Amino acid sequence: MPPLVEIAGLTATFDGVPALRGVDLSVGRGEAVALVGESGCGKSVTWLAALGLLPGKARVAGSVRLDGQEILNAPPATLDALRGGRVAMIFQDPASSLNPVHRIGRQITEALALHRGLRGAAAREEARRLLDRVGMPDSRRRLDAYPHELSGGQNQRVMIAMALAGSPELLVADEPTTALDVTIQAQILELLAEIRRDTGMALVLISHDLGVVAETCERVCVMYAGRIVEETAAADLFAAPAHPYAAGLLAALPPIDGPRRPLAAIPGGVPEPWAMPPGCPYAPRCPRRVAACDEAVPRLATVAPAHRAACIRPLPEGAARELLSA
Amino acid sequence: MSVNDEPLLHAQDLVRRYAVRRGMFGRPAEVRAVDGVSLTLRRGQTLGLVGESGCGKSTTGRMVLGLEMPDSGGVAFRNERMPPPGTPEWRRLRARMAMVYQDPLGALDRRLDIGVQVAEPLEIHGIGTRADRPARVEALLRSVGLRPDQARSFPHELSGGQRQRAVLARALATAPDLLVCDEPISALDVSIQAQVMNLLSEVQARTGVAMLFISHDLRAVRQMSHRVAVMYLGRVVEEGEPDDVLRAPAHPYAQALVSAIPHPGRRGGRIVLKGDPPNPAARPTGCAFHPRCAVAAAVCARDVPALKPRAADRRLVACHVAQGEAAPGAGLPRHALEAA
Amino acid sequence: MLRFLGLRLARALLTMVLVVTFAFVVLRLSGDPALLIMSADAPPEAIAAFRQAWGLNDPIWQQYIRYFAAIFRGDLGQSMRDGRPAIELVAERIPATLALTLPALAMKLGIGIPAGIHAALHRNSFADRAVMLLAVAGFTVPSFVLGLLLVLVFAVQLGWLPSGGQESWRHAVLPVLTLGIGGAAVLARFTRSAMLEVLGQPYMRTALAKGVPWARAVRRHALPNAAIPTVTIVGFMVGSLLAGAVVVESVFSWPGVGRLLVVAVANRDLAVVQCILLLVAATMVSANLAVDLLYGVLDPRLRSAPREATA
Amino acid sequence: MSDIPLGAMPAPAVSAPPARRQARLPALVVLALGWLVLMLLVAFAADLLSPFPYTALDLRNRLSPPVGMGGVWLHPLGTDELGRDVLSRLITSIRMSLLIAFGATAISAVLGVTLGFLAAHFRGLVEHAVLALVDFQASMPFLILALAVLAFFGNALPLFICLLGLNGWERYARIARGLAVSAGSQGYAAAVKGLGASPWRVYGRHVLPNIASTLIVSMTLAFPEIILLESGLSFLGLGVQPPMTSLGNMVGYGREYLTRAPWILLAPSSVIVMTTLSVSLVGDWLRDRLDPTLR
Repeated sequence: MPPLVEIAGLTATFDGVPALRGVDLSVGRGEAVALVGESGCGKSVTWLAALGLLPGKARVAGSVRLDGQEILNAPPATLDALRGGRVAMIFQDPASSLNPVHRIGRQITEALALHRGLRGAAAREEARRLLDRVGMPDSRRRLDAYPHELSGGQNQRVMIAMALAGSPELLVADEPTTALDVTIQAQILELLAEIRRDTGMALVLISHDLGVVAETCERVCVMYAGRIVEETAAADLFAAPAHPYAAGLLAALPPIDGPRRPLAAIPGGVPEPWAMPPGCPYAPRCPRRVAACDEAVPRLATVAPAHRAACIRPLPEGAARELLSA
Repeated sequence: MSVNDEPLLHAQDLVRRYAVRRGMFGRPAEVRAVDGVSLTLRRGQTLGLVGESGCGKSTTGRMVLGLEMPDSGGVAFRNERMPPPGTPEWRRLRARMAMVYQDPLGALDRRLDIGVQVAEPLEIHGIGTRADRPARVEALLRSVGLRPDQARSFPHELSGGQRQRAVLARALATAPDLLVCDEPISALDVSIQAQVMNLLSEVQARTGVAMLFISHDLRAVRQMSHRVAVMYLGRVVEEGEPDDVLRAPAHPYAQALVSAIPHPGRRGGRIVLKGDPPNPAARPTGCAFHPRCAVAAAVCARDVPALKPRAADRRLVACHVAQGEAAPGAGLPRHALEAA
Repeated sequence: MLRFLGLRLARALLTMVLVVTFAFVVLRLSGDPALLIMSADAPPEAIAAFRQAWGLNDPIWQQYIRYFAAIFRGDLGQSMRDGRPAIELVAERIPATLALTLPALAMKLGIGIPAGIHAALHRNSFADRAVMLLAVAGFTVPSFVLGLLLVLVFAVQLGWLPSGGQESWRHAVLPVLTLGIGGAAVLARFTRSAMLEVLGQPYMRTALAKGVPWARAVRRHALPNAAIPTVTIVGFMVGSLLAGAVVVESVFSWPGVGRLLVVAVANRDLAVVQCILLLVAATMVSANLAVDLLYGVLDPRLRSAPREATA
Repeated sequence: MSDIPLGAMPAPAVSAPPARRQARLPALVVLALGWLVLMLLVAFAADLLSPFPYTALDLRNRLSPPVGMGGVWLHPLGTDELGRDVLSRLITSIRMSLLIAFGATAISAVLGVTLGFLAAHFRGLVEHAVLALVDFQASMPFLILALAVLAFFGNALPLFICLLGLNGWERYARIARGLAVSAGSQGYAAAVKGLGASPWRVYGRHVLPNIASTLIVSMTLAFPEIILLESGLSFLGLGVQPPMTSLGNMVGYGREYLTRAPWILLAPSSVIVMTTLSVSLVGDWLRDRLDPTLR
């Protein structure tokens, strides 16, 4: 049975500057996969490219299959049908992602009309039910509210309701809680988990916060400079990361308990897209760097069962633990 | 670093009110951004101020620095009252305290190179001579991990982390006694955040500067602070040692805040608050947290709890239930819980 | 909502008062009105009589009050040249001016807005660059140069259209074209930048992510948002319906309000000038008021209080 | 409009972006700059360049066409109804029009920026007063105000320049105030104030230089407006008064002879159009390079 979504060799360039350098990723039916990385690593661009949401001047190549059917650069009619219908997306800043001059109800019923042919009172009633479903207090009155009359958390709930309108098989959440306070973030993450349990919908969570990802996703892909550098089950990644970058990210995270010591910060910064180092892009910052690292860009190879990493000297099982606790 | 018990700075019952117009044409409502906050800063020590957006932590930071005058209450720096902003004494005092900003690019002048901007405080306060200033600047840049040759680069040519280092170098130019950092790392990437946090700790160890570290990220506050104060809607609701507050938070809001921290290796068992933080212009009666509190009792909706040491472990907490003055209720009826 | 209207109405009235005061003060500052109106060599007694008749010897503030009262009564003084009430003279000319400016306004809206939208939707295409170049030309070529060129080509060289006067509709074609082309260019450029701004907004991407086809997303989501800034410049164009054609009316010797103003200024016929000044101010102020009301309708953010933006 | 999607902004530029980013000067802009330099040269060296004194009559070859249309080299651009050499008059007119345009732009910029800074610094009542004035100025078509003042005060050149200086000052005031306020509230100006700098140092050393580039760009956008306004008024016979001559009143006087001697008004008209076009093109190019925020 082919995975729900299969991305292979996806590349995207803007004015000759590559943002994605060959991404391979698959999402199983009902699975929760995380895409983690620092700003500029291409985690959002991956899914915007897959769904054809990039601005006109982006050059996108490679393959994106939904249920085996190729959708990359598909004709607009096909894309319109599957966007919101089979694959829905929500974004980081809820306040600016909603049309400021349309009421909330109208923005939800628009999706209902497109994908479930609901009109008028039936659509409005279904929109109210969706708002209840996403935990919006006093949903009837909120149908007629405008986005600027709601808080960040409430606007994000509206976005989720809009996404559920087409009862999609996959929800892509692009940093859904980054702009929210930590207690509201907890509410939204809880809501997403609930929805997955009820509808069996697959989830792709894009985030820069390892903690957020750890709790909500089964599998994690770590991205660096436009490429996936490690892909494994969430538990394995946090216990024993194979790629030095993933280990570095974990060590840089301030611990929540235990003695307080200086953090193992990763030196230097992310290389610029137009000034990439020759071989492995992480080499200049990597403590395990050897001459061979600069020869070629390492491929995503299996280092353990269901555990892949793009490094010619991945961390052995035990090594990661002491690197983390050192 | 001698930690004399004489506090460097003491702020007592600070209150700051803003008249905020509700919408383009609504009647102006009064918002109490800070409603009676007291705190003490000691040389070589860091006080962490944590809370969500709108809790008044940034306003408190600006009042501690004297950038804003409190409507009531006062700030004493080395036992002298903080002079009103703009006066000559106030300008002289700027040499003794400095601020690190959330957006380093915004705090730097786009048209001047880093060397000139780091030297500016030296010129303003007449420190050193024209001859030895370049050497001082080089030392300052080196002390924050920047290369001397980067003195000639402009802010937009540096990365986020390097810009923050430049802001810090400028702040340290007059060897201040107090450093107020308002969300210094939230605009940076995870790996760069770690670099800046390490740098701030090194600087404190080396110079003994007192620090007020303001952030919404409890993990960062724990990493940096010797004492931590949790704020909610303009008031401090709990204060204590970071490890104690994190391991066993006393105030219900602090408990929710700690349990909401997303952390690898933690699976579920989280307290999820209902509704949104209330509207500061329509502040709930009594304890401002009672509409969202799971153990709220009747008294909580009536009397404002004072921040005082708890009998058991001297932990400062502002909560009738946590102080044992009231039996934990089952939270107030549903409608009270719904946000304004 | 009421307070919103009240505020805008107060501002409109304040502007009118400012204009009236401006006219009153400037009139007094420009030397003794008596000497200006009567020729300098008129006998002293005549001047004294004139001063008395116009109450120029009373204290200044009394003249100011009487001046205001006169305006309310619509008595804006007589034209110095032919003694007829200024307001009558001006009112006669209004239909002629509107006969030019209204069709020109229609042309500006009819051409400018669609061209701007089309250019924004097909960014960097040939159409986009053409609209931009035309817009810069429209923005920089003075109306009288454009008018004279049109006369040179269509009236002199080809002889299709008359070069001046107001006898038939054919006389109006060139002036309307002159007004229309310039205005359409400016509006196209403005609409284009407003559309580009809106097309870059995140909610447009949300619409696509929702499955809304591009054409409908533009119509339903982009246009209503781009309309808000565009209303301002359209309001200004409507406001200058009376004032907009001063130069063009002179080029085509079209007997409108603009032509009258130029003649009045040349002859320093102060009453007529004042009257036109107040009339134009009134139209501008009411147009701005209408724009403010339209803002309230188009942009809900102005109507209701935002969720408290916490400090 | 940000061309790179919001989610994936590239990491801040550590090394300089590739040379491709600094597009070389587009051809149109080079031409425009060339024309403007020519105009400035003509303006400065007017007396040396013009073959005849601009008021010299030469009734013998009155209304002779330009050299291209059968005219004589003595008067390359032909002569007007009084036999005055069109080229000489054109050169002097260019100087007059540019003088007026530069003078008026300078006045409106200085006036606007000072009022903008006053509003930003003193806030409160001063700010409301300035904003009310800005509102008043923006709500009145300037041409009508100018005509009214000209009617009342008659027409002297200094007054005319000051009057034109009143056009567009509200634009500078709005920009200066906006930038000063934003810089002051959370920007670099507040940071420098926090270092103990005096207000003079904050404005002089930091706010003004940063605003200068935005102001220069907006000047290039306002410059054509003033040229159009001056030539319009002069065309109506209400601007520059004879014996002085400007591009506008040359066109005005040339109008009677539109059919018989179109070159009298075509020469100044084309100069007006070329100059305003060039300034706009340079202005647009400058704005995109210096400060894309200014629409």
